[in-house]
Amino acid sequence: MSAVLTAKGLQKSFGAVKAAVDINLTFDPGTVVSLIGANGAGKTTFLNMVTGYLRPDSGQILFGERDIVGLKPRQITKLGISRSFQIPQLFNSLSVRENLLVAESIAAMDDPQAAADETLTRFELAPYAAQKAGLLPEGIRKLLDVSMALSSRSKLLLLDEPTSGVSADEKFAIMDVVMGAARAAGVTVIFVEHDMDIVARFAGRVVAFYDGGIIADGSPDTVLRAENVRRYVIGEEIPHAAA
Amino acid sequence: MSSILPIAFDGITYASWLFLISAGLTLIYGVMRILNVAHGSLYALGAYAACSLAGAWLGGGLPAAGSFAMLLLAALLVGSVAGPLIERGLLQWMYGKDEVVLVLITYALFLIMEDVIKLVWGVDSLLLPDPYALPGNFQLGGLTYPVYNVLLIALALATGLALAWALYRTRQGKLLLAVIHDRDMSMAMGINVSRVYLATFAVGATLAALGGAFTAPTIAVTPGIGVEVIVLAFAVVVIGGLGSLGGAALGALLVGLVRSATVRYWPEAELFSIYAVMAMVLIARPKGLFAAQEARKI
Amino acid sequence: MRPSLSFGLCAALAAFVFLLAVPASLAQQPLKVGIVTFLSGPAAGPFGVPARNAAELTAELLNAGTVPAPYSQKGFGGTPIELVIIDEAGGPQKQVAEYRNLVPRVDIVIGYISSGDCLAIAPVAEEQKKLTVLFDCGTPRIFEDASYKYVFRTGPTGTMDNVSVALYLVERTPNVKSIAGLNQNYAWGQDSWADFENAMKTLKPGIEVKTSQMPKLFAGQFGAEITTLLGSGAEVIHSSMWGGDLEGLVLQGAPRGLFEKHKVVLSAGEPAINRLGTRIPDGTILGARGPFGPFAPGTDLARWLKTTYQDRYHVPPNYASFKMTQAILGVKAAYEKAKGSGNEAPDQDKIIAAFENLTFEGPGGPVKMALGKGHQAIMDAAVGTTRVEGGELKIVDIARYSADKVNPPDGVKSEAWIKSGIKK
Amino acid sequence: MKAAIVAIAPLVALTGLALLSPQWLVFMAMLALAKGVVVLGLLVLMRTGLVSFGQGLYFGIGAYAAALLSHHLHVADAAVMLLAGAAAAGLIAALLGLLLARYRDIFFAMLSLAFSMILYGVLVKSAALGSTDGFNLHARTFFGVALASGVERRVFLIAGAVCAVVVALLVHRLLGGHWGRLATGVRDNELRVAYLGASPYRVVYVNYLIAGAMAGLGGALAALAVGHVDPEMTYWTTSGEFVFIAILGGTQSILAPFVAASIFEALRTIASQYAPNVWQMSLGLAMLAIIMFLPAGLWTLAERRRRSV
Repeated sequence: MSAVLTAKGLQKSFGAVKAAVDINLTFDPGTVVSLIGANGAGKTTFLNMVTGYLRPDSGQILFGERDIVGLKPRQITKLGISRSFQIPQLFNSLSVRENLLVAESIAAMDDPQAAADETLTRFELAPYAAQKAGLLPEGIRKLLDVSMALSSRSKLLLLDEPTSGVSADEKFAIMDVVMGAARAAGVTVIFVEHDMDIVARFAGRVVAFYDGGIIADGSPDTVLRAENVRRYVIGEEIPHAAA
Repeated sequence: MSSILPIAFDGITYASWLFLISAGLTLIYGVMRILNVAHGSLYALGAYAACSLAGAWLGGGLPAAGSFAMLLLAALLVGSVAGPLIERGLLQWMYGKDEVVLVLITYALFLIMEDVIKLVWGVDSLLLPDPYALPGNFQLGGLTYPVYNVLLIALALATGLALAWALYRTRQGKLLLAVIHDRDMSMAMGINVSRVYLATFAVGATLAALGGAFTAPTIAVTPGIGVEVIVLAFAVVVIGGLGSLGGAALGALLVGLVRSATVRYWPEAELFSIYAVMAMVLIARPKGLFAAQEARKI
Repeated sequence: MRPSLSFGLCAALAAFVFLLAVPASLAQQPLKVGIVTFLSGPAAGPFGVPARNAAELTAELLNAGTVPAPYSQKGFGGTPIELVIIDEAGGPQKQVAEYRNLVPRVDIVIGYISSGDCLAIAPVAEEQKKLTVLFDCGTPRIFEDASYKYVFRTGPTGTMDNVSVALYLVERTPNVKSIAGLNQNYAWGQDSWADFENAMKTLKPGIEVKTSQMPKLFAGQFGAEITTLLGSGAEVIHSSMWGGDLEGLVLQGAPRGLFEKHKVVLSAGEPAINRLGTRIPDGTILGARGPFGPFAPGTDLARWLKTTYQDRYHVPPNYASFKMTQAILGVKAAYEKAKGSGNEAPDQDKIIAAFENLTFEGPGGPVKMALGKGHQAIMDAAVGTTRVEGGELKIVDIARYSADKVNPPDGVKSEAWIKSGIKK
Repeated sequence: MKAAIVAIAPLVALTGLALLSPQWLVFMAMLALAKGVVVLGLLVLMRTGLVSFGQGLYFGIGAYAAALLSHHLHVADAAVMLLAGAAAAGLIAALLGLLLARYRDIFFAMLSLAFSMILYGVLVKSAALGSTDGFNLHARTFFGVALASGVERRVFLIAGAVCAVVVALLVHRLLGGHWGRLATGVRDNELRVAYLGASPYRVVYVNYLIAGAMAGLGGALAALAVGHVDPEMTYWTTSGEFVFIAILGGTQSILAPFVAASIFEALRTIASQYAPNVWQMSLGLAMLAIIMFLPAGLWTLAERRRRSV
């Protein structure tokens, strides 16, 4: 079974700050991988490079067999990589249903209306269907953001802090819905997360970032117990503080 | 070669004038996000006020040199009366509207002020040639120039430096810069936005009126002079980068020099040289010369 | 997107506003004369308002019956006239709209300073079958490119201005070798310069054109242009500027020696006399677009206009005032000729028939409707030179050119006529 | 279907107007119709969040294309002129759009203004086109049928009304469906559009093209109505007028531009007739009042009424 996504020797720096130092990663189909690390460790930079928002200074990103470095976000999305955002990116003046209709229509579904209704049900968004996206509570915005990403029928779904800004008691419920939908769609999931309980519960593999590099990679059990991870990622000196 | 000097001097003179009228426009836009079409009317108001004040001064047989003080006074008067009147009386009710709507509001204001000026001063041109002739002439590259042009350049320089000092060296100025750079943040930090807006608009209006007052002696002050000015000032400000004082200076210089060279070497193109410059600058630098390119964080 | 009930409401609102715009119905008692002239914008001061003033003065004095012979009969043939004045500002598209609104409200339209407006209005006048008299605009294209039944122009074309100043210039300085131009960059400035340049080339073959500067209309500031002219070495500088631009040119050019180093010809300079007075340097050649203002003949009619206008408005009437009065008197002459000794008001066709090829006396002297199949006036031209005497600006060395010397024969286009030798 | 029925009502009304009303009203209605088409195009563009202060460019191109056909090529068919106006403007929009579709906000507005002013400069410099005086045009046939003078404008008004209704229905269809939502998406959040796999650039480009072609059609209609073209049509004040009419009408309905354009024309006429010395001030005050009391345009009125019913 060949990898969905392979990163080879990715380098990226912003002035003096090194945001990616020789990143080499391989993701297998059907897996759920969590990227952890402190703020500025390079997780989002990695997502941004994979989705074409940033161009690596050097290195290769292979989606399947194809090198996607230099492609635009739109082209990468068309190939089958979609993403959600730390701050949900929605069409605020459109209703929830219309947001999904835009997504389904771009994804060229035969019947966007039916597809939108299906997504509404799957993500438990139906009660909000007629509300303007700009007026939704944060948790629902997060869900809508992910549901739009999934509706482009991608093979690889990248989620940037799917539970940030959501109250603690909602987090698991939201992740259950998201992961359920992802599993049903059969996509590979890579998600950035700060909440280690969520990571432990949903990830099959964890990659820990520190200062632009990878300091640990493996099953949740091993990685979350590794000493450097506990020190630099979960460490007491840097408590969970999502910006 | 002998033509280089005159071209440069004419260009710089024109640039000084452009800078005076664009500085206020860019300041108002930077702080208030209003592209003020009525800026041209304030310019015209300054010119008319200057004609009345300096005309009365000279008509009263007072020393001619004092007419320069009258020009300055006219600008300050317009800035401190008309500016706050417009801001308090009209604009403050409109904040928060779309930028395009704000442009239309100032356009309506411009239409109203055109007729107000006509009702007050009539349609005949006003002339104020004495301050222009007073400082005499000098020779440059074999050609005669009025010293007044040098005064105009000095005024623009002094205004620019004073503005830069006020913006970067005083507390109030730094507050303005803070509003220009991040409005939401500065509001959150408790800056009194209403006062900042009032002050900004008054200063901007004074600058427009200053441009008008010191142009008045060189031209015939007629209805419609504000219309001609406003699009020029827009172009300069857009070339320089909206909200940037240095940008306005550079934009004015660029436009002034290009125009003066065009007049000399390719007079047919004078009419659209400035728009060609604007289009080219925007094509090369989509947000103008001095605009900060903000990366969006996602 | 839900066009429904709301449409009805808005349509009703639109209809209501439209109804407001419906012209008041006509009471046929006094003859209603629509007057269109600039009341706002840069052309209001030098032309529009002096023309409106002249219209109001002339109408009032005509109704009072105090205008000298042959216009001493009250109103038009005894019927009083009433003016409906509208603003010419806003461009041809707006003017066509305003004209169409004006037509049902008036019997005759007199107006239009801008050539663009005249060109646009003429075919509409024809379509509306409304007698329309253009009083000031200069472009010869109106009757050269088309012919009209309902449109007349009582002011001479711009061709004559530039041909006459060229003749004057060549007579005064026969050895002139080079010219340069400074004209506003719009149709009037471009046409004036072309006529002058062509006339000079015809009169002095081999004359050198040093530069043709065309600053933007209403730019007001001409520093760079003056620099270029000063450096051009041209003997003569021609300018057809008017209004604020002309005044600015004199204010900015005089201190820099523009008028000392060069012979300056201001083909439409007359209205600036009242504004600038002795600031116009000595030796400047001035035209007045006809025998108007200081060039007016010593007739009773000219004296009447000068004194009554001066008394009321405290400035002398300029050429725009003369031309407006001339237009009203021309219509009066045609109206009364059509009416004859009868008692009945003549219909429009009769007035038109009387107007065609009419010769009438204006405040500037005889006006012959000789071109454009009898619809376009020609007049004598006059050119003079400024001189400051005893603190006053005088026009001296005035030369007069008879109308047929400075206008093409009927049916010949101005441009071709100038290029082919300025001959009958 | 409902839209089609709603569209027929104004068509019938305008046809009635064309046949029965006095000449000056026919003219005003036609001018309002021409401007309405331009403004409707502007609304298509505004759906993507962009406002052009240079629609005068295409208005002028459309008018000059129609007029040049009549004047230089002696094509005097109104239908051909209208098509030519829309096509010429669309062609130029297709070119300039490649560049302009990259720009946003005030920079888009100013760059489009710059292009319209460059055309203005070129036209003013073109002595062969009459410079600022412009030139006259005359349409003598419509689809090959000769028109008697006096009747022609009534025919043009009906033709204009048919054009406007067809265009309005097309726009209604376009904006009512996926494309309209996508354009709104571009206005709200381009990043999301790109990350859904669509190109915001393309959306803006296509809408710009549509707006340009419609402005060209409007320009040709206006040229037919006025019978004269001149560079003023491309001047920034003309473009500003279109933006004002768009704001006046609001963006809620495809009928709004036409109603707003009629009211604007009427307002201006009333002001010039009853206050010739202060018509600019009257217009300015009216504009301020509308912006202040009807913040969402005239449709505020309709909405208020609907709510109160």
